[in-house]
Amino acid sequence: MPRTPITLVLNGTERSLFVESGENLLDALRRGIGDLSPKYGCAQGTCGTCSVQVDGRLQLACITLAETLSGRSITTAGGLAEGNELHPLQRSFMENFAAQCGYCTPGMLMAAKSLLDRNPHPRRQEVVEAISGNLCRCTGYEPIIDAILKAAEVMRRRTR
Amino acid sequence: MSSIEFRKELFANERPEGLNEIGRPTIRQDILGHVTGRSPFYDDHLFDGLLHMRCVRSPHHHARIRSIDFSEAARLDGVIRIVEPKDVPQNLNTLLSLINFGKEDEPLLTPSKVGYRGEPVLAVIADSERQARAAVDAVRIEWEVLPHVLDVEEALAPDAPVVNEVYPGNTFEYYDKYDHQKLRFGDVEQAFATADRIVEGRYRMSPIEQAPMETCGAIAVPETNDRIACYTSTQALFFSLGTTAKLLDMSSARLHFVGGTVGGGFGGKVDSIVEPMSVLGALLTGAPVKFMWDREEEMQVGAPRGAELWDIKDGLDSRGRIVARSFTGYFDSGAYTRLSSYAVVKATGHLPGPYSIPNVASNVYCVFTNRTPATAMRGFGITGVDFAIECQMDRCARAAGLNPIEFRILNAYRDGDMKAHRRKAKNTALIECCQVVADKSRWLIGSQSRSQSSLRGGGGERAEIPATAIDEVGRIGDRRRREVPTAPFAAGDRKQLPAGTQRGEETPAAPPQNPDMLGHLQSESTAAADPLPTTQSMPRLQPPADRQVDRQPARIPTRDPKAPASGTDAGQAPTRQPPTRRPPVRRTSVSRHISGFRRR
Amino acid sequence: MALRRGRGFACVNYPIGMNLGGDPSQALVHATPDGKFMVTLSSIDLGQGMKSVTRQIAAETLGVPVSDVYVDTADSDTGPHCMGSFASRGTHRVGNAVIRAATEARTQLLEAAAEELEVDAADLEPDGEGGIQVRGAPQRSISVADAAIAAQFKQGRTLSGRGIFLVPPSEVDPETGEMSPVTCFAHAAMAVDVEVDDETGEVRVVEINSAYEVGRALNPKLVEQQLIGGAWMGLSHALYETTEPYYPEREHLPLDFNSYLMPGPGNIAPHNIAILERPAEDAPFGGKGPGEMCANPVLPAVANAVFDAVGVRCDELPITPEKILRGLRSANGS
Amino acid sequence: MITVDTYSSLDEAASGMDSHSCFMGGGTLIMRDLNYGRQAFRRLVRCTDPQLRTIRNERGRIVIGAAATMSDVIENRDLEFLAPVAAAVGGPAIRNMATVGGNLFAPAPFGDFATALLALDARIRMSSGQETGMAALLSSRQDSRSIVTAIDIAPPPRGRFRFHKVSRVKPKGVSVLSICAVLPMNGGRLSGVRVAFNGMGSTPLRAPAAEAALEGKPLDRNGIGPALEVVLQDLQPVDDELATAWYRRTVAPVYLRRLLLERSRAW
Repeated sequence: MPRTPITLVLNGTERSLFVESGENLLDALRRGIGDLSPKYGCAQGTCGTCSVQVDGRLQLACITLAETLSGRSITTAGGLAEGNELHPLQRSFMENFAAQCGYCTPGMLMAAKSLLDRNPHPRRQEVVEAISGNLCRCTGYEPIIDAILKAAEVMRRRTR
Repeated sequence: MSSIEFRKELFANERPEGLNEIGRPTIRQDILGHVTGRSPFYDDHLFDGLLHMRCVRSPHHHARIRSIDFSEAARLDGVIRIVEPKDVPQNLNTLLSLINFGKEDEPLLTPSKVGYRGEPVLAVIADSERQARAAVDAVRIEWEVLPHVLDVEEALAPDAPVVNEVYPGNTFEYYDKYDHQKLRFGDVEQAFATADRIVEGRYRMSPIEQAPMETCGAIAVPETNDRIACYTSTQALFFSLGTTAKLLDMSSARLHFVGGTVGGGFGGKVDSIVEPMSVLGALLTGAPVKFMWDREEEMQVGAPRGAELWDIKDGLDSRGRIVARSFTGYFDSGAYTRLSSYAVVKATGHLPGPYSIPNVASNVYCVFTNRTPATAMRGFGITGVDFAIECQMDRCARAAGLNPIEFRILNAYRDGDMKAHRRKAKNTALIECCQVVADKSRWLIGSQSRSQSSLRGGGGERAEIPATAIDEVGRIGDRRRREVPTAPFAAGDRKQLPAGTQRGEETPAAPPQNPDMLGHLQSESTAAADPLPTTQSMPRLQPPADRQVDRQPARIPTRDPKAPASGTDAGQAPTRQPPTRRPPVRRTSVSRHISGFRRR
Repeated sequence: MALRRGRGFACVNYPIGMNLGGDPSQALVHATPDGKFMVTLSSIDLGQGMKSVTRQIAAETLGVPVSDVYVDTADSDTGPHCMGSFASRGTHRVGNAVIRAATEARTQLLEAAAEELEVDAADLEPDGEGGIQVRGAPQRSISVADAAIAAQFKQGRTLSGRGIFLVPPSEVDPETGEMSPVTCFAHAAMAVDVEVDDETGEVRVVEINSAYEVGRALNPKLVEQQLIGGAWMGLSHALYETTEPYYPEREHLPLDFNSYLMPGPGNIAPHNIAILERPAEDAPFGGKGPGEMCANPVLPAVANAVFDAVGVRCDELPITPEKILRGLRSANGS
Repeated sequence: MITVDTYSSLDEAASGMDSHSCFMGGGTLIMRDLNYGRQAFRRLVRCTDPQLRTIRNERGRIVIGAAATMSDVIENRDLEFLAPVAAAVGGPAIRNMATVGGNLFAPAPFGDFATALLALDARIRMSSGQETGMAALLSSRQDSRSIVTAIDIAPPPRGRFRFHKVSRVKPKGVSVLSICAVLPMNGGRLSGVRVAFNGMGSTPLRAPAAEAALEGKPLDRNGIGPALEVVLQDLQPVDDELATAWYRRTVAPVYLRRLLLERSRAW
């Protein structure tokens, strides 16, 4: 099995690893590096549980070819908190009961972060659009939408 | 946006307040793990040298295996082991054998004849998932395709293909006697004959996937001390452990199951297939083995909520009271039993819905067809028939010319009513729910409906068990010999059971085994049964000065358990029974895999 | 072309726990050296909140703050048997087992405290904030931590408890179906307002109004989670989901979430919920599990609303635009 | 066994293609096949040439590099008219990955963007230096070994491009069907109409009979009537997981009418 050495930046830290030919980023992150925050949901690109940012843009790790990522910067939900300081989105999901089984939560947080990175003043419809590629089987989405809107508010207050 | 309100004024006197932690919106214990992506789901345990297991599956609905050639697959790069049916020590099981219900009817890996598309016949263990997939593709199987049956009614025809040889009539067999579950209460035929109008409907629900975001899976890892650890997505840890021990014919003491943090289940993670598969893999290879379903397998070979078909016939009197209701129900179990046999009984206990109807009958069938076996899902045994009942109620309301909410309230069950399964209703609240929704949705109902209460008007005549028509139609095997009608009494046979016939009684919970476990707070139930509680605050612990004395129930804050409580049988409240009154339990045929009780 | 409005109603009850009983759950509770409490279960948290609700039940029963209790789920080496997380049995069965285990531990705790305070244990009560005091004389008190330390390091006493809850198994009469299915039932009623496009058969759910009777909302936010999310799933079952779109024919089977349809965040409707609480006598603090029944009234209520809107009875789930359109066509004779 | 060959120039990539190769754009569909072990190729060929991703205005025509993503399209001012189409592809993550070139090869129910390009009469530039039309590309796309390098379109007259996607799941769901129409007007009458459907056959399809029926007609209820009568002639929908052919045939004229009249509010 051909293996390719790659070096990428994961949540701000340079990491080097070997990836198998054809391996997807999800497997590389989880088994190659040990960042377990992106989850396997379908390996089809249809559910969003493996959402990560590549160079600041939302992508699905399960359909991203790992060996193409040398030199790229990856952000996962595992890197959202700074030490013990949770990201406002994480705090908002906690306080607003926006997770039940928690399996979609890391991907959902990355989708939400990708929205707020570009748009600190999202309207509800924009939040709906932003999480539309991320499925949740437990919550009915509404608590998630509310939590993202509340986090945006907190973040706006903080930067003021 | 959505809103939520608490209607605290309703049933307020049954609900003592003054609790510290109960009723608080405390944040979830697991939430920090969820938002940091660090909650330990089964697949979040990493093992060096993890092997991957995948199944070779039938492409046919119904077929016999003529030959299998896996020589090429076995030679492929990274392939460690081909697992065959003969590698499974006890390769026949039925899930509910753990409570001794039903016959062994399903192999873990099928050796000779498959009953559904996707049925596993062989497994491959390889270094990587990709290699396992390649090996699966390289297995050559010669099939003899057999005629199949996919429709529940066609499956009951005398000449239908036999789906599962263990049940040659294509139905589960109840109590070694009937090919269906019966419910008989009163005399529906007589009541239909005198009813003002008859309303009939036929309702169907197609199979539904539980679709948890985390697919089913397990990782089995050889531990020291000759044990196997199994990290699993199961919804039922010991159920899966017991099933694994049984199929692999190994002591449960050698199994260490770890789970408890699961990415959604909705009923689809009870079936206990991934656990024995992965443990078998670990036993055969001595290495950690993962067996998980990809999303396609989760969708199509993971058991769905099965399809249901219901025929309902109602008789109404001139005032809009339902005087008789008859059901014929079919649960499409797919090729094997799994849990559908249980759903049929659960559904039967649920009939005729939350209504007080003096004459009820049903025949419900667990039918085998050549499709993916069905299993539990959220609302198991109830969701489908509730759909049928409530659509039927809408039809009836329109036939009776009544507002649909008023029609429900008119027919609603109340405290003290006798239900069709011959137990009294208690703690009911259907009427209040209807009234509150009428308010919230501004759906006008009349003052008559508005003044009704679950607490009043039940019992009395409505608590009586009527004389009941019964029959012995549908004995096991009859349908293979000739066409037998499926609906209750359609074959004409009838016998009479006298009014008041009741063979058992309410089965309350077993009391605490030790007075120290007897709840100071469970006097909640005192208030629940007592319409006039003497204290509004929560009675507090009255711990014993002398623990020997405390074995007397008198110290427990309660009222006389034999006192009647507003037409209900709440006097049998289990938590207030003295330990000596523990009801006898017949312990026949206890499963050694999990203590269970024979139900056949 | 017209968008036609309609409203439908449905109400249900739901049995709590495994049908016919025979489904025990056990719990173990023990104190750490300084009087925090561990609850050990083999029960599963699927997202329904097993860990959280049993934690609150244990804290309430023990009389200590919830922050001093931790629930450990699902290790078969340490957690005693539980039948599993299904049949709405978690809160009822496991909750009761936890009450019993926590009650036994509490009894030990109060006896240890009584020995330290030189009073009768019967006169003591925990204050819910980490202290134990003499009833009516709160100045005479000891912290749970000190009582626990004294018990375990001075008195030689464990602060632990065992609990099991079992509705014993019962049988069914084959001739009449007589049985004791369960000991308590939850209830719900619902009105759904829809808008149906009579040219395409598309259904939009406009609003849901519901009432759910849950015995007691042990944690109102967890109940809310179940009801909002469960009603979403009911909506999904009503209008979207099936693994076999041409049932009973097995053709065109969905294999992914592109073709296995579920409502997206743009399909959700406002859901106004009223929660009613009529405690069940044998349920933990009266609480009934709302996790399954929350989905059930949605399916028929939507079907009835569609009929109200366009006069088409969709008696086969899911209610697809196609079924509605075919119904409309056959009604029009075209 | 899969190998991945990455080239920095298009020429190299093109010469690297052989009968066992597959060119990978955004990978949103190829990776899925790869994950499920059902790829029909042994080599994946990639090209990192940044030229391939540019969107530029060439003398009034717009040339979209094949590797431009849906997000690139949405963010490009020259392509405002195509933004609603690109925004209807997948969710945000997919749009950051899926490429314009890839969409040309996406089987039904995907291919909404390709449908728009069909309606816009796009010219497809190939690595061989040849140019081809959309219809020709779609009919031979399975065996194409040449690499699509860019898509060349003439922007439609302002406000004369319309798109509607019928999807049950909102806001992100795959198409039951979708319709794109270019509706130029000349003196109050339609002239040079192009209408294309997705989900009404194995590839995106033009509806020439409907186009002809619209030619010279005013864009009103009477004017479009004949087109609605004949639109099904050119469509070959099939049953699939999402809907039957019957349903698609029944609603296609309805949605076409609504698309054509959407701004006149005639419906």
